[in-house]
Amino acid sequence: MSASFNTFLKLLVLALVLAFPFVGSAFYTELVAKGLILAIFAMSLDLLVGVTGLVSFGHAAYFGVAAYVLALLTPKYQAANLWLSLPVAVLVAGLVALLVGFFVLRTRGIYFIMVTLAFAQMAYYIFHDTDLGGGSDGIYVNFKPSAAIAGWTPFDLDQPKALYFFILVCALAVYGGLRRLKESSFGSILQGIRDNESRMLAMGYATYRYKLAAFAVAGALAGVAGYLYGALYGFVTPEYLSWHQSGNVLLMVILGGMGNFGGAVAGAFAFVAMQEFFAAWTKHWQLLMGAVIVGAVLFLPGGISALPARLKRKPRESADE
Amino acid sequence: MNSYSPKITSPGSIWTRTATVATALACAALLPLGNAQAQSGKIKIGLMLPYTGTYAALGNAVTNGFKLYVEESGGKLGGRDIEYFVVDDESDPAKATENTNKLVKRDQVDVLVGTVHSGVAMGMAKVARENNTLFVVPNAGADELTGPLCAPNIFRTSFSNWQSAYAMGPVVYEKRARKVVTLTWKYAAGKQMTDAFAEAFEKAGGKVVKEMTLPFPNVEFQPFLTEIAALKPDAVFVFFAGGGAAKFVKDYGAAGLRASIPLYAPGFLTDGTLEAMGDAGQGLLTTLHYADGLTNAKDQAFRAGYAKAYKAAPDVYAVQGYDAAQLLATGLSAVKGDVSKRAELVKAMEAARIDSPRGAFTLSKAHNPVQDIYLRKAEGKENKVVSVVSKALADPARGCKM
Amino acid sequence: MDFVSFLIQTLNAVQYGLLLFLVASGLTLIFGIMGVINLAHGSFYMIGAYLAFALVAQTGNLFTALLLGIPLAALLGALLEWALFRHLYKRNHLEQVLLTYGLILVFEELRSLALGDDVHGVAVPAIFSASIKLSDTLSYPVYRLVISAVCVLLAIGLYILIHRTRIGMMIRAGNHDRDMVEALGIDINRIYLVVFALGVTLAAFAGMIAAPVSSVFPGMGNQVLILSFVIVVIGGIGSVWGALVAALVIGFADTFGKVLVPDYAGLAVYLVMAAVLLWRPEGIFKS
Amino acid sequence: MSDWLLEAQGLQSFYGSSHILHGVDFRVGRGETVALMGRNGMGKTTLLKSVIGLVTPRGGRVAFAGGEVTGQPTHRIVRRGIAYVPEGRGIFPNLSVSENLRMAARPGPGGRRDWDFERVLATFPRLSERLDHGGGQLSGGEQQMLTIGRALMTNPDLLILDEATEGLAPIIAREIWGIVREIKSSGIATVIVDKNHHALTALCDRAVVLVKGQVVFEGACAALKAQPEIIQRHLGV
Amino acid sequence: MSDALLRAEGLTRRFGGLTANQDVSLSLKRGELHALVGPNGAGKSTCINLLSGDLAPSAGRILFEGRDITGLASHQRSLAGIGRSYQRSNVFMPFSVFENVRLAAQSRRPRAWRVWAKALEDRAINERAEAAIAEVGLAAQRARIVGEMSHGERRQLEVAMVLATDARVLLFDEPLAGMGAEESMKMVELLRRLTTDRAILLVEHDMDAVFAAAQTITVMVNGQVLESGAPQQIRASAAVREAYLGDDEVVHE
Repeated sequence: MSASFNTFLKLLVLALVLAFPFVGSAFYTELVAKGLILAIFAMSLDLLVGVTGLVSFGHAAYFGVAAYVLALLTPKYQAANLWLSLPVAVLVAGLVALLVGFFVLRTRGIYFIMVTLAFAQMAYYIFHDTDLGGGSDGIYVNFKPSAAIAGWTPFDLDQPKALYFFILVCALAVYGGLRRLKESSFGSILQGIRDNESRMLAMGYATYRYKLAAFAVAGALAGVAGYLYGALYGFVTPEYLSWHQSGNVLLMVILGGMGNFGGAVAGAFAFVAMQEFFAAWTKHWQLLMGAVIVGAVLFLPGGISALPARLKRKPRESADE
Repeated sequence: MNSYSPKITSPGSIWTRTATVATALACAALLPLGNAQAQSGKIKIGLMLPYTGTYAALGNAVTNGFKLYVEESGGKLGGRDIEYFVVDDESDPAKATENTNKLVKRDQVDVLVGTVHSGVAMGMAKVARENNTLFVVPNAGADELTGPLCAPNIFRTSFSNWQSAYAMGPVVYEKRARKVVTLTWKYAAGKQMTDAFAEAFEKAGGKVVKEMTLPFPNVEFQPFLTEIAALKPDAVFVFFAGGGAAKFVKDYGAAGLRASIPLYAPGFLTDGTLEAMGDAGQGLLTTLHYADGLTNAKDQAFRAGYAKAYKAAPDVYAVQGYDAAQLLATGLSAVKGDVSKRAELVKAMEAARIDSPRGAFTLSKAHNPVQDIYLRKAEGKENKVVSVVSKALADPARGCKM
Repeated sequence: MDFVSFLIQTLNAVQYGLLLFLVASGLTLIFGIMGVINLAHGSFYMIGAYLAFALVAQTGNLFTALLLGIPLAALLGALLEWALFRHLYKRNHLEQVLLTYGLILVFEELRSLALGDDVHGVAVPAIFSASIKLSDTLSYPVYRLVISAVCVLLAIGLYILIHRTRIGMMIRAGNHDRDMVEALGIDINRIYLVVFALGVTLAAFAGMIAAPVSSVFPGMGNQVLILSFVIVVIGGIGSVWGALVAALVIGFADTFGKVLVPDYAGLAVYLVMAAVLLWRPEGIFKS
Repeated sequence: MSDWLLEAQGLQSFYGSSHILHGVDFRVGRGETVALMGRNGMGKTTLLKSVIGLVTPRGGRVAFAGGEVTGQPTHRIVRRGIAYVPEGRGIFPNLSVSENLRMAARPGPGGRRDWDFERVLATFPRLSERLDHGGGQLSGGEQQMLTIGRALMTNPDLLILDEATEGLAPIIAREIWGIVREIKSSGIATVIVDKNHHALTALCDRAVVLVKGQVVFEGACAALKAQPEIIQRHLGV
Repeated sequence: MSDALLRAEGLTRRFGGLTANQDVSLSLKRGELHALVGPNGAGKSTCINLLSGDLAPSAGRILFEGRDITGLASHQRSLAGIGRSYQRSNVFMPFSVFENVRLAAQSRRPRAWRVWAKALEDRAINERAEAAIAEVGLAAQRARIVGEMSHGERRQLEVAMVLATDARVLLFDEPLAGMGAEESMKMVELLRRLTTDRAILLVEHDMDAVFAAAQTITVMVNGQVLESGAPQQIRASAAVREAYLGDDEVVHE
């Protein structure tokens, strides 16, 4: 019953997000789209933090770089081609991650956390302090990417619903792909590295290579999120690369529960919903946000996805009989 | 981290279930809000300003000024009641379009008012242009807002960066300075200010010998002070604001430079920071479109009213908020509160002559105030007016195609 | 750059480096010795500065303010350790990052509620308000030199505390094996309480004595936070000398970066950090 | 009150979810040397940890020197006069030899100061040659001497030695046994766990044998030696 | 020389001023269980780490099947056919027995990069893992989570993991440590069985086990080889008795 119930739940969620643009207002449709994008972002980080055991505190760099690629590829009075700009943005984000990973993966633990932060800060200052991409004021993407293929346009991203569903498809693809990846040989190697890297080395795995691959893949997927974010809001600023952004996505992953991408999705949505509700409620909403975070750490180890097991530990034991 | 590691062989049903439930709940929770805002007879005004972080004080002052005028008008503009929708923009450009969308798309406000941070204001302008929402800027000085980004629905009641710095050029020249060094944070506002100053100063015949910048929001000025001391210019022109401004002025004084090299700046250097500067700030000359000690009746009434309502002295930000409400009132009165008559409303606003506490001003073609710029001198906690250095100064509105 | 300017810039670099060390010293204790990643460290710095402002406003004297502020900060630290951090020692770094991230928001809002959002200044104490003439145009404020001296004294004091006193031995031992320290009859909880309170006090103290030169403003904690981490990490976690050296390195990178490559000054600090860690992945003085 | 120095009754302890101790009674008299025996995994270490509170028993009570200590934090229990040398030695590798010793120094119950830095060094002359070495740089035997020396610095009434000679070469082990003898003769009560039953029974006054978390034998060591079948059945190869 | 699977010649390793291994030479033959004994700190673990590639020697060279492998990193040596276990159990605690061994087996296959196929569907690897599990006698436990198993079972698992990598040279660092007598017996039995077509280097303190199982014993003291030969030869050596075994009588008394 458990497996079918899960499938049922997943289908329910799917139905809900599919139906949302037809029931919710434009603003909330956009908000759910934002949630989906952040979910992609959080899932990409979860591949590093939850699956491979690499705590990156600079993941926003790849998100931001891809957004900038979109902005720079979009001509001033014309739309960029989706089928060109999306792959390029993702590729660039992945390559930047590959380059950064080449250096940072030589360090471990706390040092790894800090060096990833250092590289992200460098990327931040490159966009913040130079004229590339409009400096601290950011840069506009005045036109949403066009999906035209040789004159034929299958869908128009200027239509909010089309954009929404495009984002949804991306999110589902990333979710499915990452689930599959986790269960592949590659995925089990990553999990082995998370649990005991020295043992993996002793068994003949060149772990550095696998970590680097995971780092680049995570960077590229963060790039997918960054690209979509830039397209959705039409505005790119260096703040996309800031350490707050890196902190927020880490927050989503931990809040949701690590190592299984569904947790990252839940974390992203919980984060968006919390921001929305608290800010609507009071001027001092950050106080509530902070208090919730502190409370979550103290009383909710393991994140949202560990919640029901904690809540109904006893009934579950008897139910399993 | 290992304590979290899920067991590779476990079916993982619990997390999946919860994650799904959580996602579903989050989605579902957002649904009912979709149509929550019913139509009312009130004019909906969206205030998007910083209420947390570095610029919170400025956001509060703008809000107070705006609400003060509305209160003075009996809580109505153009004969209709007002309903406020307030969003904290956190001075975070990354959230600018999204936060603006909250007001424009969720709350469907009739007028958008904001904000302090230029980057955020640019994001707001973009959304306002796309949705053709009436937008009034009560502070952000980015030249673009009434330059390349100008639009019939975008108005500003504050200043352009160009205005406040340009006026300082001739002043410095007249003080017999020929060689000047500029220093500012390396971001757009800083560059616009120092460029405008250089434009005016070099037109007058002086020369900017070095333009120095430091990364925003770094406040370690010592290396620059050492360099200034070595360069020995006739004067220094800077742009800083807030905490950084207070620290710079103190450091400048402590390095002994105040005695030998005069310091000039746009008024943001000394607005709201004089108390923090202490003695170091005394006597500083700055240019701005508002000053303490103005003699016009409007200002006196405004100050009295503000002090009564908020138990505090108003500042330039409060004035700008107040004028934003005045400008709106002019437009709304012309259409008797019917916001659907957009063309008439805009026309009335364009033609408005605002009786501001700063002195009356009109709007340029690009919707930026054409206003007097004062030279002010810091005395005590006030920036006392010295003279009007630029009468009815209009921003050149470069790049505006309106 | 002529030679005199170079010397003065070197002085600037050293002085800035020492100031950074002062801010980072509390972090060295909490992060380096106790192994807790405390993102709220910058908030304690901010709280210290606002305490100095509020207390000077009441008492009119920075020394009295310090006298009152230091115990207050220690009390705050002890309270936080007791209520929150105590539960974090055995958790992983991620949860520490998360909890202290939440605390940043809480402290910033509480500060706003209690003291408002205005920029404030604190007067330099009269006896240190003089300046020393360095060149015909430039002089150096005595108070900055006083801060430098305090920083050096503090570095020495911290070194002695950690490496020469019994409580220092217990702290280091506890960092390695808490249970064994307990089994030797030492109340490790109380030691951690003291160390944490000390770390918070150091951060707040840094904020207090820096207040007269830096002014007091919202968000000031975030500016020093990342830099403090950079310093502790470059220096080698848990090493007081390492933090001191790293702070000086950063001081030089920042000062000369601004002078020589102004367009990339923002990058300079992080370039140095990345370079150091690639050269020595566990910091200059790994312990 | 009883005359026992340490008296534990009916201890029930768990390790995670597995039930390790099933109602163990364990006593040590003043100045007595007790051998705690049993194969691996029978609960010896858990019993010792339960006594000093490093494992919190879910049932039973512990009294030391006439005072109830059940449920108290470890540091408070041991301050009544217990020193614990854990399996694997538990030295602090990041502290020097002399720091390892000095950090633990304290007067014993009633302010007794029989053992101080000098006396410990006199007992372990090898350590005095390496005072400035980091604890991690010592050989296994030296580490064991350091932990015993550190334990003595607390002037205990009871010394607990878990796996006193594990991993040590016989020649070093012999040296350790000599030291244990010396400690015994100084009047400190000891509880010793060790694989070397010959050495242990040659030394102890009383023995307790644990099997699967229960006491299967308690009695004089002489009696145990006289019953080789017990050793064979519960401890033997 | 040709019958030696693994040969170490003149291995020296210095840590700062300390020489942990000095001029150590050993050879491991197929079908031989070679025990490396010596007092704590004699350099046995360093020696194993040098052979497995976890440490690089300061001097000397290592030959595997006649090929110089001194420059290979640990994972390359593992791929070449040298497997090791660690002094402390070094397994993947949250994984099942099967998953642990499967991961080890998978390391022999180049398909590690396949990111699309489900790992659990690779039959060849699964079979190899099952075989290794059966060989060490853990078949009944294959689905258990390692974190919940006993110490002895984990050590068995480690052996299975080494076997799953098809290693021809097995380096075991104190596999009996912390085991009860019965478990030790079973492990010694297992080691004997494994020796038939492999070479095993065993570092161990349990002298009874060493003398019962080993064909060759090498005694190290202070980082150097003191004596190497058949068990009888070692037992008879006065130098070994003096340095290592000591005189047991004082203890027996």
